[in-house]
Amino acid sequence: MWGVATGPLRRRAVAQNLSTTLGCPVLLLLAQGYDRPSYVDVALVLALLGPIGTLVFARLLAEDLDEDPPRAQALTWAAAGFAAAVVLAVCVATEPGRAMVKLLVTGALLIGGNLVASRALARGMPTAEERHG
Amino acid sequence: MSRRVRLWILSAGGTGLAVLLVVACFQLPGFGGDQHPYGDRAVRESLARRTANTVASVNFDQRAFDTLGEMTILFSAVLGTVVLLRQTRDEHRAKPAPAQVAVPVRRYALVTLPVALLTGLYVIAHGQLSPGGGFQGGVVAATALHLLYLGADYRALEWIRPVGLYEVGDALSASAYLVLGLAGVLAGTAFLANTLLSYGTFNTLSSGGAVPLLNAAIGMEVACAAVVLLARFLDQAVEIEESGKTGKTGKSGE
Amino acid sequence: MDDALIAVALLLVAATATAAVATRDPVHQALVLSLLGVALALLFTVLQAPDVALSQLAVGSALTPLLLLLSVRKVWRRRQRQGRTE
Amino acid sequence: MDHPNHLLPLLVAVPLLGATLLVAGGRRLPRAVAETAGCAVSAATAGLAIFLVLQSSPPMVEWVGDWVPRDGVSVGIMLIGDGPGLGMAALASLLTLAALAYSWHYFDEPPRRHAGSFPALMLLFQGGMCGFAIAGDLFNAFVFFELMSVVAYALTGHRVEEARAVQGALTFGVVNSLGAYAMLMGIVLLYARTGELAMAQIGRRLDEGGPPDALVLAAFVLVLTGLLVKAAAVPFHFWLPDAHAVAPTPVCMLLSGVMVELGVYGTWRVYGDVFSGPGGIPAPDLERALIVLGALTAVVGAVLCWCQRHIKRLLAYSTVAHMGLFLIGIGVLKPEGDGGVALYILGHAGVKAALFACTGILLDRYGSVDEHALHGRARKLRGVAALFGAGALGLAGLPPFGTGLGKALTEEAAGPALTVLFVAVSTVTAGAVLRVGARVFLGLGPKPEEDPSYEPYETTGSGERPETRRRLKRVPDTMTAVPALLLAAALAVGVAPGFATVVDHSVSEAGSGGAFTSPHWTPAGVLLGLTSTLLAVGLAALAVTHRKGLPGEAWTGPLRRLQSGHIGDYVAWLLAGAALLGALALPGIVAG
Amino acid sequence: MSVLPYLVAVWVFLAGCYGLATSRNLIHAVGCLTVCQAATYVLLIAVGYRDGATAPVYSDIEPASRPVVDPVVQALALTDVVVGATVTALLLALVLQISKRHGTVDPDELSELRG
Repeated sequence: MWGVATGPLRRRAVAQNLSTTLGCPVLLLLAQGYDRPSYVDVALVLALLGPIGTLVFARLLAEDLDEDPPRAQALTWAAAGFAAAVVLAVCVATEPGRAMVKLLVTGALLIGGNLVASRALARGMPTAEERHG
Repeated sequence: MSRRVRLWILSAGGTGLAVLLVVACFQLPGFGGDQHPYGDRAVRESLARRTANTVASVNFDQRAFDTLGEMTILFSAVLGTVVLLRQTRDEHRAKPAPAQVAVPVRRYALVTLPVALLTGLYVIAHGQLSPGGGFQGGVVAATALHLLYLGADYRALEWIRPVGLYEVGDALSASAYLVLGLAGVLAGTAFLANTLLSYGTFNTLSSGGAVPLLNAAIGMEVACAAVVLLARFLDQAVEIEESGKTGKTGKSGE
Repeated sequence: MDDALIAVALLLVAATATAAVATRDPVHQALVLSLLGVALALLFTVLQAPDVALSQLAVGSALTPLLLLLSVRKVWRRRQRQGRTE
Repeated sequence: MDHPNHLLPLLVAVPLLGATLLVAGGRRLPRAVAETAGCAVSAATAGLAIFLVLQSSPPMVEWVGDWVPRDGVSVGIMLIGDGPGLGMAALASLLTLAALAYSWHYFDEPPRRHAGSFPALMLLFQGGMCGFAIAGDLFNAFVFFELMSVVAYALTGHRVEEARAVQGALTFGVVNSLGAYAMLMGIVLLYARTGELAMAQIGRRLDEGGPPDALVLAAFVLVLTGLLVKAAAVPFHFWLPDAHAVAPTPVCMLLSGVMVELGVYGTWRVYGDVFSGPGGIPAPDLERALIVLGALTAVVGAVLCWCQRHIKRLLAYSTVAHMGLFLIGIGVLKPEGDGGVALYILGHAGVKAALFACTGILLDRYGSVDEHALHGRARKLRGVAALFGAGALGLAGLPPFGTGLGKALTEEAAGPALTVLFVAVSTVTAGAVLRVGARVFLGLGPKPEEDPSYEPYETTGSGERPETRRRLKRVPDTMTAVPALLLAAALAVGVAPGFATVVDHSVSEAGSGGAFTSPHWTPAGVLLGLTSTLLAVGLAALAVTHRKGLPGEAWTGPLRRLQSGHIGDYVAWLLAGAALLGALALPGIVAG
Repeated sequence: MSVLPYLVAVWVFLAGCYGLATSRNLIHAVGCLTVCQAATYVLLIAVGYRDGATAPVYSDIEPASRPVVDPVVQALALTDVVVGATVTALLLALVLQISKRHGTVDPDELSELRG
């Protein structure tokens, strides 16, 4: 929250991306804590739309991000790791079946989306070779 | 009037209202209290009509007239935006340059698009069972469509969603909701009455009489409305240029 | 345990809302508003309202920021072109 | 039909269905077919509304979705089909029909594929107003309140090429949305305390809950803030002149004719059903709050109306002034007062819509609504001049007009002190309109010279582009027939024998159920009407002949500077108004 | 604790109004309007909460097995969230047109409607 409110633009964008990456596992833990499997739908939609939100920022703020591309690889990987750990923990807790499939889909979406979004933020929208060329 | 006078009036009005509201908050029944008569009645009625998700039952069965009003607000807001953002005579459409997008992002967009559409439809279909419903599912489906704009470029998006079709879709699904309501009157019972169809068995896809139908109508209406809304905003931001200005349209082609 | 969770979620929402009001630049405000959406979704889930959390997520995470940023782009491009033509 | 109350929801469903089908089909329909379809659906709804009004002697109650209450409680939504509610719905439908007829082939070419968008928006507006008029459920009233507002923002900003139109629409939008959110907070407070959403049940639960406390006061202030923003009471009225100066004329007819009156109607119904019992706000408090706000609104409206050059803003301020009079009429809490206000609203709607129609003709014929620029140029339009003059006299409350009868009844109920205010305000507003009529149509008096030094701070009416594609050489007959019909209707309200008694009877039956007085033309009423008209004519003559502006130009300067067109000011004033409302209604609660 | 949610709702509402009144950019003002809206949702849901209760959705639990929260407020808030977004879009459309016609989005510089 502090990262989004203050500091240069690139730090805010990374903080926004982190907020969705951390929010989804919290929702999963809540679903497990309240013993309500139907709350996983909320986590699924967040896993789906979070990275899309970050892509929106990356896409439309491409120019501003080009000047000083965000360098937050360590933080992103740590968040992705934490999310993976939570998803695995919750999977272990639930018995296999439809719920497990939904959980795996959520986890895959979340981690994939998070990595792609952070790369989009870091490298900006133009394709990689143009950046080096 | 000057900023200082405005700040004075603002602080005076604000503090007066704040005092009133804070005192009222202390008079409110305690947070988490046990006294919810309307809520308990609503749960009883929804279970009687075998709708698993009580919120959907309240939305589409008990207080369906409110949802009719909210749907009409949505419909008129989108119609208003279409009218307000129309292309006036002194503007012309400039074709946006195709944008290049990083390969991983493009792959991610193309993979996530079907999943997102599927999730949207799932949320609409299971509206009267698990958390979700027409409103949420519609927005998710509409956002999924715009992944193409984020993944690819604007022309790809325009190719797969002809705006005119969605405007007609928006209007038709709104009238579908109204016709479902009128069916109640024609059949002799009241407007938006849910007594025509059987309530089916509990916790199945077809339970709850007219609730799934109204849910589907709202879902389609919200999806089309969101697509039309974003289409209008994208047109303004990407395509429509001031013909009056001489400056070139800048490098930021999308 | 529930009360503590609710209190934390409430304070998070209050702080994010104040931050959203305090940031004057629309671009930064769009970022904070998307965070406010996630915070509200958390609060609604803690208050046992998954439907509302779902709709807040659907609207607040992708739709509103996209609209805000498109408006900023349209307004910003006009001023940038005006700046260049004068 | 043995039980017509099942038709109540149709009052809302028919225009909405018409609007959706118009938009769906609007892409292929030629423009004429779209507009005829719009008029047809609007006429059908008006017919349905009038049919239901005639059935409303014992007030009908309809539970949507057949959720009839069991042992006194129900889950569904309640719609009330009584005299005032259905009367307002019928008035809204008739005015929408008149506006649609007036705007026949009126606008320049609509966007290629959206021929049906303007009639559809008008039908949605009508549906929203009818829904609000018959809503018996507080949250349902809020939903239709917001529907009315959203459609009004889109319609006000319809001419996007005009720089003023978009600014006026945004100001209107932001202020009304904030008022709507305040109202929603008030409804939530009431729901938390009583656990009910239907107005009658909330009132009953509040009465069971013992004397009123801070929560009831806060809910009262919040809900009334939303309604008074719509009714343009003083601290909340700033959006109205900005919105009226820019909206297309048919929209102005609707905004001034009936939408603002629905705010007053909402106030009357919410107080009558929810806050009038022992558990609600004590009567003296409400009287003090409404009469103080009403008097302030009337005075500010009248004074600012007098100093305007822009004819549409002048008429807008006269609407604000009349809103003040209506609030006073309701504030006296007497059945005759309510009956008088109902008649006054009906008469005022017809007269004000006709005046706006004539202003629209001026705008399209001469491309300006500035009193000084139009000086003596409209001599050729004999018919329009007669309509404008009749409208101005009607505004003053000349006896045969409905406004005269309504004003007389309300003055009778309001007592001597307020009667002086009534006469003064209607004199000033009617005088201003007569002055404009004299200068524009008859070219009387010297041509007011331009003194650029004086008012850098004023929106003049010049430089407005006509709404039709090019200036109208010949005024189409639809644009003259509609105001004539509206004035005839206003005349009928005053003259038709049984009409006034039926209206008064249904109002007092639905409202506080007081004694049924038979309203008729009392000699005192006629006298008051004549005096205000003569005073108005005198004031206009004085203004036209007198060269240098009018006495009192100096001290209205700061008052006019308040109307700054800046959104931040209006929001600040809205909060200040809410606090003022709370302070006015406080003494009873503290003492009670 | 029993009054904290209501106080937070009031605080967010007043903060949104403060931001709206003192804003120098119309897009920022519309953002503050959405903050005011969020306050109404917080109050709406807080009023319907019941201690130790769960969501009134019976897809995964037995009916009447656990106390449930008030579904009516959730239904009211649910529709309001989506509708609020579209109304914000309408106001943003107006802001776009203002920036096109006035050349600026700073309310102090808008000088058309005065007097």
